[in-house]
Amino acid sequence: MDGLKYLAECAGVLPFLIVVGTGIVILLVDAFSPLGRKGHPAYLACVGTVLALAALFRPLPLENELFGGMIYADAFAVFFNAVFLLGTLLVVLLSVGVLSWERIERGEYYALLLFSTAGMMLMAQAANLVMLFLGLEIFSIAIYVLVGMPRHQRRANEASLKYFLLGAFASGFFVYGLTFLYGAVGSLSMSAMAAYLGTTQTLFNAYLLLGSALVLVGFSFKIALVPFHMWTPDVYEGAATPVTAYMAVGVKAAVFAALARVFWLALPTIRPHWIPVFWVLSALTMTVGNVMALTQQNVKRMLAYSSIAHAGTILMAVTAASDQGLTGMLVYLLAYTFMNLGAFGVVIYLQERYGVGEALEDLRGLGFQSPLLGAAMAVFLFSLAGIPPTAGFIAKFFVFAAAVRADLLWLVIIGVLNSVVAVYYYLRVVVVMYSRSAESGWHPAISESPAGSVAAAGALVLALWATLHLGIFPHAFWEWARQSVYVLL
Amino acid sequence: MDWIALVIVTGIKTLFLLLVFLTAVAYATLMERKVLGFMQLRLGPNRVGPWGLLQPVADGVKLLFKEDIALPVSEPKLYAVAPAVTAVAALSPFLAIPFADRIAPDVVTFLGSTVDLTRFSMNRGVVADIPGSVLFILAVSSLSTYGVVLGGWASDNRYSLLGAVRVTAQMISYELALGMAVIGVLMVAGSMRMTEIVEAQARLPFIVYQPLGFVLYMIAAFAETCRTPFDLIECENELVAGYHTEYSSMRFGLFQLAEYAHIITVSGVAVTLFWGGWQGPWLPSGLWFALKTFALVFFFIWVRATFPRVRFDQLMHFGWKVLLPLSLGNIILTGCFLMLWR
Amino acid sequence: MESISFPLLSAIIFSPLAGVLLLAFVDRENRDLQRWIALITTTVVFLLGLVLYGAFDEGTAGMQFVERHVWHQGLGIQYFLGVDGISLFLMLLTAFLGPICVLASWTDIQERLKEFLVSFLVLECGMLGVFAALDLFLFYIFWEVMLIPMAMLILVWGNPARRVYAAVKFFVYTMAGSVFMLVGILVVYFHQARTTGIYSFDLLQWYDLRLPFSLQLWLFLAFGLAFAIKVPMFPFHTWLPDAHTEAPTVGSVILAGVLLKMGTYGFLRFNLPLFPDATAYLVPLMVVLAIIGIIYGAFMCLVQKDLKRLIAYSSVSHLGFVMLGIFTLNVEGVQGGLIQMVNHGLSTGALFLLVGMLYERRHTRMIADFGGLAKPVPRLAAFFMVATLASIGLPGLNGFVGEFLILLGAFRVEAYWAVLGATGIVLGAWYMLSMFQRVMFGTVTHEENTGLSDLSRREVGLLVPVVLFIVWIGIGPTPFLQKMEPSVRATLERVSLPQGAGTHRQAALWPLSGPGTESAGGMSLTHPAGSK
Amino acid sequence: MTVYYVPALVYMGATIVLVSVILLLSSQLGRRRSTPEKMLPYECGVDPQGTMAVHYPIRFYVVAMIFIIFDIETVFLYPWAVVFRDLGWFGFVEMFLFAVILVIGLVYLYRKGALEWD
Amino acid sequence: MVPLNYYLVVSAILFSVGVLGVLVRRNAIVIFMSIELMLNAANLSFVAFSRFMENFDGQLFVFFVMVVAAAEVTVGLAIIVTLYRNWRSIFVDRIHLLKG
Repeated sequence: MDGLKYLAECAGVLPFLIVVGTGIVILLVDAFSPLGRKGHPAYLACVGTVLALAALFRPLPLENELFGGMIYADAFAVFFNAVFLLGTLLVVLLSVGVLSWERIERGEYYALLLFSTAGMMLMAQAANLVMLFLGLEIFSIAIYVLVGMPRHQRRANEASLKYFLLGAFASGFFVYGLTFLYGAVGSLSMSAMAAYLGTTQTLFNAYLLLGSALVLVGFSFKIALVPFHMWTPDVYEGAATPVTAYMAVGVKAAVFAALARVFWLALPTIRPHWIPVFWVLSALTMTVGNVMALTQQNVKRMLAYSSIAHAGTILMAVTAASDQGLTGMLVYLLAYTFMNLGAFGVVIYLQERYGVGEALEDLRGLGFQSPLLGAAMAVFLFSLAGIPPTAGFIAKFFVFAAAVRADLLWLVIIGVLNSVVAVYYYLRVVVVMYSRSAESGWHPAISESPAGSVAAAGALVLALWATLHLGIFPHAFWEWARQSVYVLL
Repeated sequence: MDWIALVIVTGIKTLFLLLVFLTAVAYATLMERKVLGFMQLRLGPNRVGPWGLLQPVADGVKLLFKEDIALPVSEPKLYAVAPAVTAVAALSPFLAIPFADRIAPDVVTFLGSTVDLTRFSMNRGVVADIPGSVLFILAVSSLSTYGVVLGGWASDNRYSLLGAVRVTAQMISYELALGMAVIGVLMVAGSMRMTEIVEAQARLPFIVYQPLGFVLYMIAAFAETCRTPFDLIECENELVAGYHTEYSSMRFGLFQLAEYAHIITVSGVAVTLFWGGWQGPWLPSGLWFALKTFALVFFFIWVRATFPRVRFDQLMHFGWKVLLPLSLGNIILTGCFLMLWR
Repeated sequence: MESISFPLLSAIIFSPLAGVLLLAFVDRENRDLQRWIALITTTVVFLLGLVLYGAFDEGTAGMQFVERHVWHQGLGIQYFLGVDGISLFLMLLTAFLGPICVLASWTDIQERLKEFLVSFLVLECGMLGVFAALDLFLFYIFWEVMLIPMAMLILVWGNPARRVYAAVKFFVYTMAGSVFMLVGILVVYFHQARTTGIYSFDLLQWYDLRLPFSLQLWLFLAFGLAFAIKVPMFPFHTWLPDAHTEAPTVGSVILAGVLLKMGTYGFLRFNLPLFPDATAYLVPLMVVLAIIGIIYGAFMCLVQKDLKRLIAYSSVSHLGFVMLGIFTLNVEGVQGGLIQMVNHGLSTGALFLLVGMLYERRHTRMIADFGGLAKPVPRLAAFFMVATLASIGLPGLNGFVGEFLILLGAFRVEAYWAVLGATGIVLGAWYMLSMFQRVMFGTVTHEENTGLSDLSRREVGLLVPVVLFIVWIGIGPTPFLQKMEPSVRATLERVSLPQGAGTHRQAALWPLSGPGTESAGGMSLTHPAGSK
Repeated sequence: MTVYYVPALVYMGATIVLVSVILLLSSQLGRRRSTPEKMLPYECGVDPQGTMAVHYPIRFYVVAMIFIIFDIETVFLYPWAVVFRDLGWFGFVEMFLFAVILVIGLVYLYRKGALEWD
Repeated sequence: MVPLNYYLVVSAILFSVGVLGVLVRRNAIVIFMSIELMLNAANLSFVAFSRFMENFDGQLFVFFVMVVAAAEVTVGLAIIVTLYRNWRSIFVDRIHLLKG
């Protein structure tokens, strides 16, 4: 009886279990394969991710809350899990070839990748703030390590230290905020908090505000909202490129999922107090991110600042505080996953094939040297800039639409001005790609890893297809996001 | 009223226990030298008092009068306080070990009012009947590592530092096994309170249920107390005297005191957890406890006379690759048995 | 006209993409085949455009050849195409310039030919789509789609020295305008949803909205910024000379011929009917800017040393005329503006083509490097003459019709507008003729110019149709005007609906109360003086 | 609950007093006669050379890290062990899985050579 | 019984000291210890709230926080050690390869 229920609940988190299990299997396979003949953990990781993706689309259990109110198994979680898993799949594919270039141990790399994905999944389906914290830490800790994996590179060391110290700092704020929420409500279960807030008005209100403020600070660090963004460019630049891509996409999605859950499910009555703060954060983040991105000479660094700016745009959707806003946020995150991974993917592909690609100058002439790659990069960049008919445009459109609808006209105008700034620096990359090359910057392939190239190319094709498909036929995705959002309302 | 009674009762118990404990520590040194001498076919101390019985007193007095060399170290405060930390941490755990059954009537009349001594276990043979006392003992006794590390590090001496680093590695490696070996007992007893664990052994001591647990515990305890065969931190031929190379006078004495106090403490814990504590027929409960503890201390000395010292890599391998998996296995095994036997 | 089941408009718009698809399969080395494919594709587009012209019913003001499919159910986004008398000619102009541009680039573009043709065809698709889209969302997508290939044309095939600067400037300027338009679109969209409950981007439905005045004003500015940059109106014109000068010939032709019309078309299609009160209120501002543009552009032309730059500034001037015509808000002015759009496309297009041909021969565009060209290249000089005169507005050529109508319309509103506008014509004659004289007449001052070869048959072949149209419109504009008239009248009726000007002018110019505020009356508190 | 800790504090206070007294006595009773040789670190009679900052092997750090993880796992084992009988099979299986994961971690460390000392 | 606020004040002081430590100190290990101090401040208020409300969830959460802190310690030490091996320093103001 008890056991059956337990099994059923395990089935409720099947994708999560698959991901964790695959991670463990990879660890063991890696540990037991002889030194000279390493297995192919990438294949395992792919299989695991695809299996988990497939398992996502099983019918949801009738009961939403599993494990005594610790885990939600709802459509919102499914959407985000899909985002994480797709992101992970792409990152795994992109990583195949480049790891040897970065001198990273393979088995651990993929295992950590999967563990951090599991953490993100946990975060998206946490029904209790402690679970949420656990998810946050699982993926954070895995990523601290991933960032530092090229351990012979000084800059990776530095990036890893910075990310670690600031990440742990953010965790401190987050946990301290949780204590006050707990003190105010007497529970950290989201449904209990919502129920309590629904009935009680004033008791411990200061605790609630303080708690949510600290929690917000913790989140802000993780998604690099200005003024909590200082670590981002350094860390993004220092980490191995696939890890950077993964951070930009996965962490952002996970934390935004948590943000939505906390401020919609757990603290619905507190949310209005925070809207002005979101407003300011969003405006600041967009502006600073975009302005700083203007002068960057390193593509990774530029994408780091652009990722800050995108976080600001997504926060605009949160500020809109409506079902359209949340839908827009979901679509944006999905689109961002594809287009950003695509852009990073091109850099990764270049690094793998030619050993260059980070500096803006490395891209000079790419559009002619390798027309398809150049075209793909251009599409991704235009998508990031929000130009139709790409996913980025649709996403930005939904977000702006929701903000206009919520009468955030000035915020939208700030956002619009920022889009123009953003266009400038994305375009700068395109300009460089389509300028005549000095011919000297291009070396022949330095690492021949056929499997790696094929995998990376596959990932790029997938990302390209998704970017365009989402841009031209957004309806299905929009509908999906809209239905996923309903559980929060 | 209760409060006054509690303080008074505790004061009496504390004085008594410290007296007995310090005497036991002092004579443990003598016992070690005597027993080792006996096993190595020599006499051991035999000049001070009959059969050398006053030797510990003489040692103490000598240490007191020795010069306390104030080295020009970079961290003089840490250097000075390290032995005290170790000594306090070694002496303290005993307060949670029940050394006898009831030692006072349930109710006494005191200054004209009736005091219920069963409250807060005042009538029991234990200083503090802390709930979760097993955890308390593990926690406090491992504090002594801090003293060792600080002393070794603050000495500004290479041997001391190496000794301290080694002792840390050794301590933490075996602390895991020690902690896990105890878990089997907790599962059987269903409690973390020493007094309750002892009472749960009224029928059979837990050694019957936990033979593997006891073996694991003893091995880990040898390592924790840095006794042969795991006394690498002070192996003279490598590290002079390890972490206390630079200590002299009573500061050195406190380290010594801590070592023997530690031996007696782990023996007392082993007795409480595995051998029924003060339980036993015919004799008074306190005597049973003392006898059992004495036997285990003897065992410690016996082992020192028997076994050679292991190498450091052997030590670490054994701790991580043998002891830790075994103690995990012990937990699972215990669980299986308990579930099936229920 | 729903009875025409063949999706003619879609066919026209997406034929270029079919060409792109074909090009994708052609071997990179097979250059002639690529050119032929592009030529045939654009010709097919033009032929389809002729079919469109033939089937167009000139008796009605409504949308014709309508195609309407649901694209995105929940958000009310449709795939909604249609043409009326306003967009018809712009589509035709676009389709007409297509093959001409391909021919013009036949020898000009040598490197990265395939990419060039692909960009061009995508651009054509975007331009055609902009004119036919009747769903604002769709419109915006086409609007942005054409941005990228145009920027690429400048960036990759432009003049090496400053093409990056020019391309980025072009891109950022246009983008800046269009994002504001996007916000404007969203505001209208949600205003409609709030007042009527309907989520829709359908332009025809939006026509029936009666937005509050303060909202109209801000929306007019938001849309207007996008269009004004595109036109380009003074003071948003600074990207134009750079873009024109640095672009390859084809880029300049397309830019001048079609892209600039997007702005004026946008004013006519969106700003006027959607925000009639604001239009009425802002007429003085727009007209002043238009007139400044006319005169400023003309004066700038007088001092240019670079032929292309000169023509670019003349575009500023000419488009100023178009704007003036549109904001006269009467049939003559608007029709004149409309026909002037086509005229400008033809004559300036021709001028750019000719300058391009000169550049191909001499690799310079400096006026000072030429002189006396009429002798070595008489045919080129002749065509140049026709184009110049058309640009000036000589009676009998197309420019005259447009400018005359515009001035007529302006005169009917305010006489001095017409006077100022006429100054522009005089100045135009001055700078154009002096340029022509300096380039073509006199003695050959530079040795290199003596040996120039005259126009080839291909070049003649591509110029002749342009000249034919120039003359045709100049002599017999009636069929064109007839087809335009119903639509123009319908548009103007919307502008002059009774509720219009005056009543709401006192309203505050503050948008934050935005879509939610239904009455402008509440806002008038901030400007109590205005209510008198 | 906390009252049980009062005796513990008394006892520990007494030990601290005791230790302090011993140290005080020794410092008062012992003679002090300082010589330069006494002040040097003891290295079996040889004068010490170079810096005292010794670099010891990275393995010590590795051991410390592994310890922290496993030590924290025992934190979960203790409460579980006490209420083990009340939890029934469910609790047992749960902790079994927990232990299995621990063992996997240990096996991984073993295979990766994190526990090797030579 | 000691009032709740006493605990909270102590925990707030601990937390502030931790934050200040992170912001002011330059030694990576000290920064790191300051962060641990922040986590422990959180633990303290968890336990205080838990006792005050006689709701044991809070004490349970402390376990999780401790586990997380331990995991962070592990990873953090590893990172700092690796860093030291390459940089020969653990002072964060001397570690600046990456810059705008």
